[in-house]
Amino acid sequence: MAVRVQHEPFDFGAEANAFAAGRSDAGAVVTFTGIVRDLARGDLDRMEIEHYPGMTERALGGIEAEARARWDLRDCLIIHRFGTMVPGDMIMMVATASPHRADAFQAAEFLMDYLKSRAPFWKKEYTRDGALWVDSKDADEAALGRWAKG
Amino acid sequence: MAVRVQHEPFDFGAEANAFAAGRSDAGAVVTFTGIVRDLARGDLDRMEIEHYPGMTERALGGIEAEARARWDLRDCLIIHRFGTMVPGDMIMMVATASPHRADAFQAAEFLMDYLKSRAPFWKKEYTRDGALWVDSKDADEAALGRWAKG
Amino acid sequence: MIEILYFAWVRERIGLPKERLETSAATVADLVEELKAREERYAAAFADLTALRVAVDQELTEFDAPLDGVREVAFFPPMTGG
Amino acid sequence: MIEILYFAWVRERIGLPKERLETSAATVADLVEELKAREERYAAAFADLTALRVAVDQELTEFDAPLDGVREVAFFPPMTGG
Repeated sequence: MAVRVQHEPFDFGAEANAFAAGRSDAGAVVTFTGIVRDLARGDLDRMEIEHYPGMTERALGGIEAEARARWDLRDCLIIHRFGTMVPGDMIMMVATASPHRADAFQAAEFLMDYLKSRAPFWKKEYTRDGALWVDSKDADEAALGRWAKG
Repeated sequence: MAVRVQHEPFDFGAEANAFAAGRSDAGAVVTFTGIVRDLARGDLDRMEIEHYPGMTERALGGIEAEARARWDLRDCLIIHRFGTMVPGDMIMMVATASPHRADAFQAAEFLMDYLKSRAPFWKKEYTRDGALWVDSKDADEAALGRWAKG
Repeated sequence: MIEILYFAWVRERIGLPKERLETSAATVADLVEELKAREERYAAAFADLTALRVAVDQELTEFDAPLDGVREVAFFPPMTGG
Repeated sequence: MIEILYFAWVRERIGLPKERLETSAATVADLVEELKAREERYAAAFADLTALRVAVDQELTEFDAPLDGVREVAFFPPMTGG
């Protein structure tokens, strides 16, 4: 179980391998990786991600604890970068390990939905024409609804 | 887009990195990895996976094509091993890349559900007490139902 | 001539992975009856068809599928990949 | 003394990342009114509260949250992580 908030790049493949290596207690490992996507018109120069030190770690830790309470997870990893990134750079990853593939998938989706709208990160996109803060999406907020407890 | 059916081990991390590297056309990459899980009583000596050469490649190719038709995927990878494996070994992986995280997740789950029950692989578990073919699970067959077209 | 393939415990029960057969069976079900009549090991393997799956020319199908023009028929238990 | 933090365009609009304030505001909403009354840049930043989120002592909360015993209040737009 680990949460890392960092400026430096991370090696997705190495993290994924270390997470899954020799895991004979959990047959299912799911990863999600978020990558800086270029804009539709292909002119994204860079993205800057600001965060709220202290609250970020608390929020991610809380989201991870909630996932572990809801699903049968043997391990869970969240890595999220802040700072300057260019198209193709990896922003973040989550990984889940469970004996059941449905649990591994659902927990990873839950982590992503909460992380998108409840972890204090803000993205700003820089193009030749200027800079714009990325708007939150109604769809991201709506995605949280499916995890509401009955 | 690739389907590989092979006897040799694969390097999950290297495959995941190669799949995700520099992908500025798709911000979301999901992977699933299946690992040989030990038995509850901890005495799995090895697992042997038999497959139907020819049909396996056809079935996986068909499942991959169906996923690409249903979701906005920029890339898709399926690797499945056959032969002898021990607890902790990686059996297979799928990876999906999409501009939308919901598409990447759903396509990966779809690939897994179909692969579990529609690709011609059979697992046999060897313990000190003997060998047993793994039974198919009703839950796996049921999981296919959610992808039925309306 | 049709090539018939067996996998997993069907292969073990019948005792061979494949064989070639001259048959006038019209459907997979007819072919199964023909095989069951041959020897006890076939009768044992095909005793419960609900526990079996069939592929014709490498496509999953049903036991009432016609065999006209078919080159390859495979019998096996439900699949357990992934 | 309460520490007030601003992030993203709220920080840019107000022109600073954080400040310390002696306040008798009872709730976050009262604090917002007090800030808006200070200067135009605050009024501009807090013009539409539906576009803002607030965290009190690093927990997301609502604008009617009490400030009693609180050490840190943060204002920012909806989050866009992941």
